[in-house]
Amino acid sequence: MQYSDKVMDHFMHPRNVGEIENADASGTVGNAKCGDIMKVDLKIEDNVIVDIKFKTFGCGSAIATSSMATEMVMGKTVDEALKLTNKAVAEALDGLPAIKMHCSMLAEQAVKSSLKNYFEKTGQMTPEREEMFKSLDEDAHDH
Amino acid sequence: MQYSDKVMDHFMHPRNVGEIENADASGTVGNAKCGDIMKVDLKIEDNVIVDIKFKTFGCGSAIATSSMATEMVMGKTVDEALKLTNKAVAEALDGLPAIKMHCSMLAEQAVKSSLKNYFEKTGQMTPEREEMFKSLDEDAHDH
Amino acid sequence: MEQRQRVYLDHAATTPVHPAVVKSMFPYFTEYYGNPSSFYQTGREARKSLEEARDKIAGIFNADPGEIYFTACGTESDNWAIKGTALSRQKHGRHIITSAIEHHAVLHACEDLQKQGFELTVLPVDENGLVSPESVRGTIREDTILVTIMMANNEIGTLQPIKEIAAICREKKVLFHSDAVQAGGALPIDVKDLGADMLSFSAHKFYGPKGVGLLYLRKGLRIDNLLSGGAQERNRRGGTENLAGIVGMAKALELADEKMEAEQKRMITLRDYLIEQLLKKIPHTRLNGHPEKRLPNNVNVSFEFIEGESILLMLDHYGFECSSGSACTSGSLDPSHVLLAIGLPHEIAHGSLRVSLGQSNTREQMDKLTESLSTIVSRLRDMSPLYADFLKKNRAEEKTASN
Amino acid sequence: MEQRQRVYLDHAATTPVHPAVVKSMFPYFTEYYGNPSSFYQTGREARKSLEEARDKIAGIFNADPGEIYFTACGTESDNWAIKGTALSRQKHGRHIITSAIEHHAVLHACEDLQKQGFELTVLPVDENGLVSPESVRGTIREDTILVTIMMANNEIGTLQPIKEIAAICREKKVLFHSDAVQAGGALPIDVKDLGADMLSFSAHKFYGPKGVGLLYLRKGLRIDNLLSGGAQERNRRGGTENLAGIVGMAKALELADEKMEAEQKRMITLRDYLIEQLLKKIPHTRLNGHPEKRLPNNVNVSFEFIEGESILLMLDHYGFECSSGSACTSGSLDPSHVLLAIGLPHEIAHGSLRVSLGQSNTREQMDKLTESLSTIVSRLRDMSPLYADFLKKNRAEEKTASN
Ligand SMILES: Cc1ncc(COP(=O)(O)O)c(C=O)c1O
Ligand SMILES: Cc1ncc(COP(=O)(O)O)c(C=O)c1O
Repeated sequence: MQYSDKVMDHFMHPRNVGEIENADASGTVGNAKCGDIMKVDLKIEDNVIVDIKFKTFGCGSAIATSSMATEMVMGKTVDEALKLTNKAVAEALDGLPAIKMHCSMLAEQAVKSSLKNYFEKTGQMTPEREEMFKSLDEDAHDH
Repeated sequence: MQYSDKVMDHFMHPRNVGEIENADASGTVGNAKCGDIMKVDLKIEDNVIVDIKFKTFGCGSAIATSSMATEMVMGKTVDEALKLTNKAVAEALDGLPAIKMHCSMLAEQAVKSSLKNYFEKTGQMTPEREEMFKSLDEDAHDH
Repeated sequence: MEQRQRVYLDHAATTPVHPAVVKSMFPYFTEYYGNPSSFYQTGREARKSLEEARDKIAGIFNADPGEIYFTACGTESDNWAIKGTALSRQKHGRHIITSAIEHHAVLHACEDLQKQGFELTVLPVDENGLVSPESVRGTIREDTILVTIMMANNEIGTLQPIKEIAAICREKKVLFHSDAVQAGGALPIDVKDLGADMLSFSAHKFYGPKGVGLLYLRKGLRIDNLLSGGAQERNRRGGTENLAGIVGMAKALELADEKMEAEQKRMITLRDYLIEQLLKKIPHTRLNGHPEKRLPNNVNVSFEFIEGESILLMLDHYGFECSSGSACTSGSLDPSHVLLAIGLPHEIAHGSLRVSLGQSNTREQMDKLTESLSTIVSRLRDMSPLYADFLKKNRAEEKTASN
Repeated sequence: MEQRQRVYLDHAATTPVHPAVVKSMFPYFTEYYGNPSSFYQTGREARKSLEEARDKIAGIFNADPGEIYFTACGTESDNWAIKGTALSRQKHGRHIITSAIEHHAVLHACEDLQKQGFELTVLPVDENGLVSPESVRGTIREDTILVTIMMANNEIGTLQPIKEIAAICREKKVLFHSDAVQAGGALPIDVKDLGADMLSFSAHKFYGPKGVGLLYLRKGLRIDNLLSGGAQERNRRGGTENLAGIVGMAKALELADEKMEAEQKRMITLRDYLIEQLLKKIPHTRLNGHPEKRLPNNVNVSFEFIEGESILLMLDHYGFECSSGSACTSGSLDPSHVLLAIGLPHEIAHGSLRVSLGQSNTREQMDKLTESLSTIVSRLRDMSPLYADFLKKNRAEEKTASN
């Protein structure tokens, strides 16, 4: 198993690590039993993600995908951010070892989970948006 | 498996190879199926072995033990010759590999078989001598 | 990745081959290449070297040469001992006893038999990883045919009371096998004193080559073959002998034996120093495995709130090569069965690190490792939501306490 | 014993390791010593070399890398294929078909299964050692789970019609394994063209190291493990990989493949020359095995009236290292089961000699060998009571005829 240079870079120098005080929304996925937990905090203004931070307990690729996923949605509107896919995260990292693909899944879900929290908190949940979260509960404990 | 120098010497330069025309007695033991046949011819004067020849189909130690056994009884009286043991043959050769001990047995039996033939032909078989041949029939096909 | 001086700290996984061992093997590739079963000179020379290696090894273990059977690895030895015993004894019974912390070579061999209708009892261990001899005694039944308990655990280093267990098995007339792969070359082994019926070893764990091992099989004991074929190994293990490997294994064991006492002392000193430093300098760290009854070269610690692979990855980046207690790297998400067996919660088991020391390691390296680990652990904790939760909880408690 | 130049003529037993192969293995003992399962740099380097070796071998056999499983030897590959298939398929049936001339690694593995309740059909061969594909077809039953027929015989060199047998097995939906140990490196092998489900190989038969082999397992095929343990070889063969050996095997196969055509031609020329000379210069000599469908390097002859070990011993004395068809040297008194299977009477089988040629052998050596054999055979015949009988009988017949 060999990580790409991009993965190593995001692992050794992760972007957006931390917590946001008084975050507008946050979401946590994974559990310690499986060895991966990701927590994402959002600061949102006019439905645009103006700040995002993560904390991750997990392997190298869990940390790298957290870093990459947060970078990819930073500055995006919440609806653009909702389109984030684990495939896109993995590709942006120049790929992940096959046995590590679940980590990119987790990163996608951590971001989505925080967005869900945002929509619910702000009363913006629509049936279309609801649709985007369907996979969330099934997969999050499944990886 | 390693043969002693003595075995190699008797194998490469076997003594008493051949046949005796008009032999006074001869004996053959073993069979081709088992991979060993020994034939011993005797020339006997006044119950003394004045000549002995062998022919052997068999492995290196079969040939070496034939050579040694014939050498050991040459010049002996028939009753002295009857005391030849496979152990003595093997020892005279500085030992044989364990899996080759049956060859020394065969050499003993080849000599005895020829002596038996002599005693029978000359009407000299006594109960005591008979006793010495008891093992012959059992073992000869058993090695 | 930037290249730095590598510090190898995973000698339980494998060891470099000692240069003198390589040298001893060398002539057997191109010069003494004969098949030991062959009749002619080149074959006889090979046979002689083979038996000399066997004699040497037997001497070191206080065994008879006829009790040493060469195999391809520890895994083969384990599978042979276990499956061979089971197949040959199945008329007497089909019950096998093992422990929860065995190497997969033992556990999976036992599970293979389970699928074939054998019954398995997996004994638990205490929090230090010890099997209780009395639990072995209590578990042996009329139909028990084999007890297999490892001598030294490969992850947490715990040494089992093998002699006591062997005595119980002998008393109860049950065969006893011990996987001694981690003990070979590291601890003195006297088979007569030990009393086990079968012992597995693997050369690459003691600076010998990979791909060669051995099974000690007590004299008179007959078990079924695993690898049937030619008449090699007195008809009990077919296959042209890996002569270079066998000669190398004998040499490696000889070298290990010669410096056993001194090296053991040196390892224990280094080990205890590292443990002390880690526990002192890195908070929320715990030692896994027995504090004293452990392999001289084994250190296994858990750093709370963080995950093992990320520790390894950073260590690798800094040039330290260690192993983790998480099986994450092997594609499974389960933490090691050994760490769970000693009662670690999943998240702690995930955050474990094994350092297994070797001949080239120094005290200076232990200092550097401790320093790097300090940094790594803080960095990872700073990223960890579990650590954040812990700190919050702590602060809340402090507040409550100060109120 | 006096020392003369040795001429090695037993390449079917084992071969010297090619110097380039030794060179390729060398770095893996002390430098790239990592465990391929390890996570860090030294482990990743090892993994990379392991997979490169697998890719190289797969390329040569036109297989997928995922179809190549590394083992410790041909014997392990045979035992794994046969026992693994049997255990995994026993619900479908318990009937296995093999041939009378298989290597003991196959025969004894089958017999192990017989003891466990499997049923075995051992197909006869014709006087040239050929198995009839139609007899395979006729023997396959509803409950047949495996056919195992070797590609090239190690004693008499006969090449079996493997492609036809494979096609029949595929048609009948029965798994087909072939012991290709003697064919590896000597004949071009394309697994897709061949159509076998499993193939066994052993490195030391093609100038690679002893103690490493492989099993080709067709994609999608699942059989039980023989050596269960760690996750190595995609969970199908436990045990730390013998990396030096595996790299060496790949190198050896690559070298063999590169010069396959030229070397095959050279071997066949040398082989046929030796056969011709022996038959011409030594009376009462017969060739064993198929005259054309035989391994390029195999010569097997019987000299009537004399015994094989004594031939070998004298040859050894003259510096020629060959093998006999008699199993006398292994402690048994039975002649080879292969020679009996082709219908040789015991006494002829006992007088057989196998010469298996190799890279270093020359035409000049063949001349010298023929010369020495002439002398040896006459000397032994002069000592043989069987030859004396034959001559007497002949003289008697001549007399009768001339009367
Ligand atoms: C045809 C055949 N099969 C299997 C084997 C066994 O190979 P190994 O000795 O490498 O286990 C051999 C050689 O000994 C052989 O010639
Ligand atoms: C305790 C134990 N048993 C068995 C094995 C298996 O040894 P090998 O990899 O040589 O087959 C190992 C090492 O991997 C081990 O540590």
